[in-house]
Amino acid sequence: MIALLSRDLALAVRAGGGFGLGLAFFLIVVVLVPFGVGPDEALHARIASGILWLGALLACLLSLDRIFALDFEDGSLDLLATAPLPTEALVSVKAAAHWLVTGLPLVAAAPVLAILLNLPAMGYGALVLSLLLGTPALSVIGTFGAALTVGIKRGGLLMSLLVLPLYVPTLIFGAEAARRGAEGLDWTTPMLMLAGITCGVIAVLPFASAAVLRVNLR
Amino acid sequence: MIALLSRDLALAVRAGGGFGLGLAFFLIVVVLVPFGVGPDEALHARIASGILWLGALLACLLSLDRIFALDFEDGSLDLLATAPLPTEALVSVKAAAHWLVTGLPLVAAAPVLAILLNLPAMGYGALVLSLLLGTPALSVIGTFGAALTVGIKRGGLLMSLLVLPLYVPTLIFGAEAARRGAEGLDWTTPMLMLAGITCGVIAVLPFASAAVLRVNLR
Amino acid sequence: MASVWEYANPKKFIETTDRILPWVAGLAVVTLVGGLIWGFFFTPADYRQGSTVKIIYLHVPSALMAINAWLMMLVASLIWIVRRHHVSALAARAAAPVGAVMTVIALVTGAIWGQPMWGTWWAWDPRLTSFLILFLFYLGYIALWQAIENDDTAADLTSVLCLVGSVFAVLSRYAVNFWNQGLHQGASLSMDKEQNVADVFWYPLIVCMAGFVLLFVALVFLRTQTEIRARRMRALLARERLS
Amino acid sequence: MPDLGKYATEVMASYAVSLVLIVALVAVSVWRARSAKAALDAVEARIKRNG
Amino acid sequence: MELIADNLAVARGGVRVLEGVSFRLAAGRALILRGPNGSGKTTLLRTVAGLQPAAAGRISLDREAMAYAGHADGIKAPLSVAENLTFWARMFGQAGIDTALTAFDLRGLADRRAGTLSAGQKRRLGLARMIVTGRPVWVMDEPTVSLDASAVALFADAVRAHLATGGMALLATHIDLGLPEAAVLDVAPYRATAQVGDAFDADFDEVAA
Amino acid sequence: MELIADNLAVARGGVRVLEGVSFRLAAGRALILRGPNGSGKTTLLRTVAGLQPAAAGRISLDREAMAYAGHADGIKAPLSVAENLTFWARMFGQAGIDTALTAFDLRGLADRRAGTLSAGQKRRLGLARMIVTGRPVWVMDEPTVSLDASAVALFADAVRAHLATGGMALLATHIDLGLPEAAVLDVAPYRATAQVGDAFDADFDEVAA
Ligand code: HEM
Ligand SMILES: Nc1ncnc2c1ncn2[C@@H]1O[C@H](COP(=O)(O)OP(=O)(O)OP(=O)(O)O)[C@@H](O)[C@H]1O
Ligand SMILES: Nc1ncnc2c1ncn2[C@@H]1O[C@H](COP(=O)(O)OP(=O)(O)OP(=O)(O)O)[C@@H](O)[C@H]1O
Ligand SMILES: [Mg+2]
Ligand SMILES: [Mg+2]
Repeated sequence: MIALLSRDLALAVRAGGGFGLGLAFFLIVVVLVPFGVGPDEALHARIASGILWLGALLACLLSLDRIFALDFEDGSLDLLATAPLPTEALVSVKAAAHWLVTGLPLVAAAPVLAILLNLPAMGYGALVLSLLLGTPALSVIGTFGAALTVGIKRGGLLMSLLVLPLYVPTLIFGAEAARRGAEGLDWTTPMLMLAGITCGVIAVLPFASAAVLRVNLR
Repeated sequence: MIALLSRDLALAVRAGGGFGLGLAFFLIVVVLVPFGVGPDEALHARIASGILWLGALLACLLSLDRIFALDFEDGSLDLLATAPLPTEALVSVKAAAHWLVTGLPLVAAAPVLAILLNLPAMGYGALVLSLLLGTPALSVIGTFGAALTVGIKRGGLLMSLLVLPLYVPTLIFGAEAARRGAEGLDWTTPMLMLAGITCGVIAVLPFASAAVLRVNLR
Repeated sequence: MASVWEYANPKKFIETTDRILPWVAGLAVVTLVGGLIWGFFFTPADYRQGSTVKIIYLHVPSALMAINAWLMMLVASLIWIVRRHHVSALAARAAAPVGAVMTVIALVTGAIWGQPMWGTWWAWDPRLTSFLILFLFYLGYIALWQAIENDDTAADLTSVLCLVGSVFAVLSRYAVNFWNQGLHQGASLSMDKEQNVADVFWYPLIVCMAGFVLLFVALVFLRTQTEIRARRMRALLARERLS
Repeated sequence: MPDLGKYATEVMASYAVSLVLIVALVAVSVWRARSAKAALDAVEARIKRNG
Repeated sequence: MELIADNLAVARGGVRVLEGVSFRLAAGRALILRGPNGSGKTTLLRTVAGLQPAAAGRISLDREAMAYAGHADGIKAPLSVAENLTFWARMFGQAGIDTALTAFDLRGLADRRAGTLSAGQKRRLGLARMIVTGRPVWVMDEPTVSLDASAVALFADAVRAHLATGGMALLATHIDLGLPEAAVLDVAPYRATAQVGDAFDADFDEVAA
Repeated sequence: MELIADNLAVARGGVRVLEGVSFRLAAGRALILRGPNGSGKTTLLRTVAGLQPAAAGRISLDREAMAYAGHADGIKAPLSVAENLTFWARMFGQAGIDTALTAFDLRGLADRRAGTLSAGQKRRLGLARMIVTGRPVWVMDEPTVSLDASAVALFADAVRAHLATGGMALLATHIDLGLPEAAVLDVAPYRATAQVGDAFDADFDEVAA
């Protein structure tokens, strides 16, 4: 398992696909929003936390198809399936690698990008905490979507379609917690719900992902 | 050229990747925005035109890597490069196919999705017109980005990074025209600029794309 | 009486449904047309909502069927996962587009209704929002069926998606409720119906709902037959190619 | 024809859209059912003929 | 240990391609599958390797015993040759990659990015992976494609060394592998004819019968 | 018409692999390239086909005369066999695909989705593409990989038919192609030794000298 994790991390760094680009996409979404909605700063401050969450979610989503597709195309996935490693472990490692490569850097970058959108100062804590709690769920749910579409050439967009409704609860609670933080309200309830979703998803979804992956590799 | 265009359209329809999914992504971005920024409808109305433009842009962007990558991976692109067809024609056909499969459906869907974001009634005309004028530019610029990154495995995110800054002028004028329309202001100037960009880009960029593609195929 | 599982045999299923389909379809047409005519022509306008109340005869039954279709798909998916009866997987596949169309009808009629009532086509009310999410689930489910060639693989994948999707749909409903408290009517189908909807509206509504249910059943029978035949044909053609 | 008052457009539009969708769904289903049956019968007949 | 395939039927794309295939492979022996294009060799190998379920029949060893090498080599272009091999060795819980490097003459290429190898060099890397799996049954689909004569000889030596330690090898090929001692099974006679396509069709035919 | 390579040097990944390669190929003749793995055959063929520039030397015909078939066949899985071929025929302005289908015995597979073909069937489709290009020079890299004996014979016949109409063929292979009449060129002796890598390096050395 450690071998797999370290290989995936090495590949992400080596192929120039990992951190850098997920982050860059996040940055660019955040930068483009003002061009879209116009230069009103009060407006930016109001939508800042929501846009940051949305940007993080999209950046995650876009990197999902790397989780299995590359390994599928070059035959590694067939070989991994015959390796002495339960499929549940395989999908969990893949999700963990995805989070380390995409989710974690996003969490780290969010406060910096928040400046660009004039997020009120008191909102930073809730924003970072909600992203830290929420992005693992995004990676795990995304791994499920990636496992569903692994055999399909360029399944990327189909996967987005399948994954996005699954992201809704996480997004709602995460963005709600961040927004309440930015408005100086109490954010305990949504944050707890978010944590609950993340725990539940981590505990249960890998079994579904593994089942689906086994079907796809049959 | 017609052979190539009709093959690309057939593949888009056949592989289930074409219309449907670009649209679906657009839909989903629009749907998620309210979850991010909260359920305040007056706020939605203010950011609606900007978000719609941004959503269309992202949906375009995500489908860009299909333009060349599939043909590159299975070797078709090498073979196409030796076919009796100038590279300029090749990239133009590819851009046209991309627009037909992605841009046009987005234009058609935008008014429906505008309902979800409570776009003011008077804004519809400007929105649709600006998208109709702007999306061809997105496809042509995107084809340039795709040509730049064609040799790179999973260049998708790198390509986004390269293309997004190129999209900025189109986005600014397009979103500005749509926003002025929604606010009942005069939108002739940004719309003319947008039309100018599109014409210029269609006239000139295919040469750059072709040059870049030739280098990448060397 | 034979076990119900016997009808899981595709041929048997086609034979049986061929016999009952005309009856179900006929009944569906009669109740649906009857209910709608009753509702449209022979009920008064509401004192508050004016004639828009007539929209209820389309809106509520379609909303009801949108949810029930998904539930039916969930049950069929579970049967496929547990007992691997092909007909149930194909029935789930056949039901999805019907459910999606029902969702669209509920959304569109609701949107049209919203214009006079709330002054807006769309509001991010929890019930409306969760319907939109349900629609997305339908889209994803249908797209996944279409994207996969091998029928058994597709059945396996879509049924897991249906399961996971159901859990997340419920979760979304709670999340959305938490996120926004809405404008929409509460449930009017509760026991104390007098409180919500007067009898004049209530009886034709029941007939319409029965009509929608029957229409759904008829369509699912018909479409399941189609799926079975299409699959059978794929198998035959493939076999023929080999020999 | 009942008097629909000032909401005539809304009510008529709802009925029109819904009926169009339902009729389209039914039509597509029936048409697909017919063609699938015809195609399958043709193939089965051909296979029987060819042994 | 012995690999026994008993009355195996294999299917691809929902269609049976081979039926009634039976063979025994004792420890230390190799079996070469032959048959014209499209006869079902790849499908059979994938089934034996446990990558897809058999349509009928059974296989005596489960997939934990098999190492499979198909047309795709599972090589990661950004990693070096040594890194590629080390990864697989660790996944299969084996220690070193030295034997594998030596067996396929990859020492000189160990630090090269795998993406820059020529077709034959890539193939050698793919084959070297079999050694680091430490699995007893090697299941290989056209292993010597793109190999030159000396590399084919290296391959034959590697297979012999594997057999000598009690391993087994099941190979599909159209060309000569330099393994005259291996038994040969022609799959052409096992071409599927029976009318049962899959479980769904079986359900169908049941009532019709 | 004649294909002349004059003192050709070819490079891959910025490193020269072959140097001083010269050959002539008259109309109606075939030339087979041989050489151990990694000797540079693929690089040479891609250069001749005009897919990459030569590091030095020249080629008498330009790439409008060449049809190239490499390891990847450019087959679109969602399209049928006939659709794949028709597309290429139209791209190259040729009329029918009948000859090509017949030459590689693909008639029976014409309506099959190309994605469901076996390795050898795919390869046959890839080779059939050469016929519909209508180009005089066929440049082919290991064309008979995965082909069974009868398909190799079909291939040899197709090449002979092409030569008979005044075409030329340049082939790289490790195995027998069934074309005894073809000339053979071993590339091993042309292995690059000179230290000049590219224009940049040359500039450098100039000043240093
Ligand atoms: C796009 C907008 C709308 C959507 C998606 C929508 C959706 C729904 C749903 C899901 C139900 C629940 C059916 C059930 O639980 O049995 C429902 C019922 C109902 N809706 Fe809407 N609705 C929309 C707009 C409206 C509007 C504007 C009105 C009128 C003011 C309205 C009036 C009703 C009524 C009276 C019911 C029956 C209540 C019940 O039986 O539970 N809806 N709608
Ligand atoms: N979806 C499908 N429908 C029908 N037939 C299929 C499908 N997929 C594969 N086949 C056929 O199954 C057969 C078995 O293919 P397989 O790849 O096992 O052959 P093979 O013996 O490995 O051939 P080769 O020597 O060319 O590699 C082929 O004839 C192929 O055309
Ligand atoms: N980036 C690179 N740096 C150094 N050497 C490289 C690079 N890319 C390729 N090479 C080497 O160039 C040589 C030529 O490769 P080429 O693919 O032309 O060989 P080939 O004769 O076709 O071999 P095969 O018979 O194995 O297909 C190989 O030795 C390869 O390792
Ligand atoms: Mg094979
Ligand atoms: Mg080569």
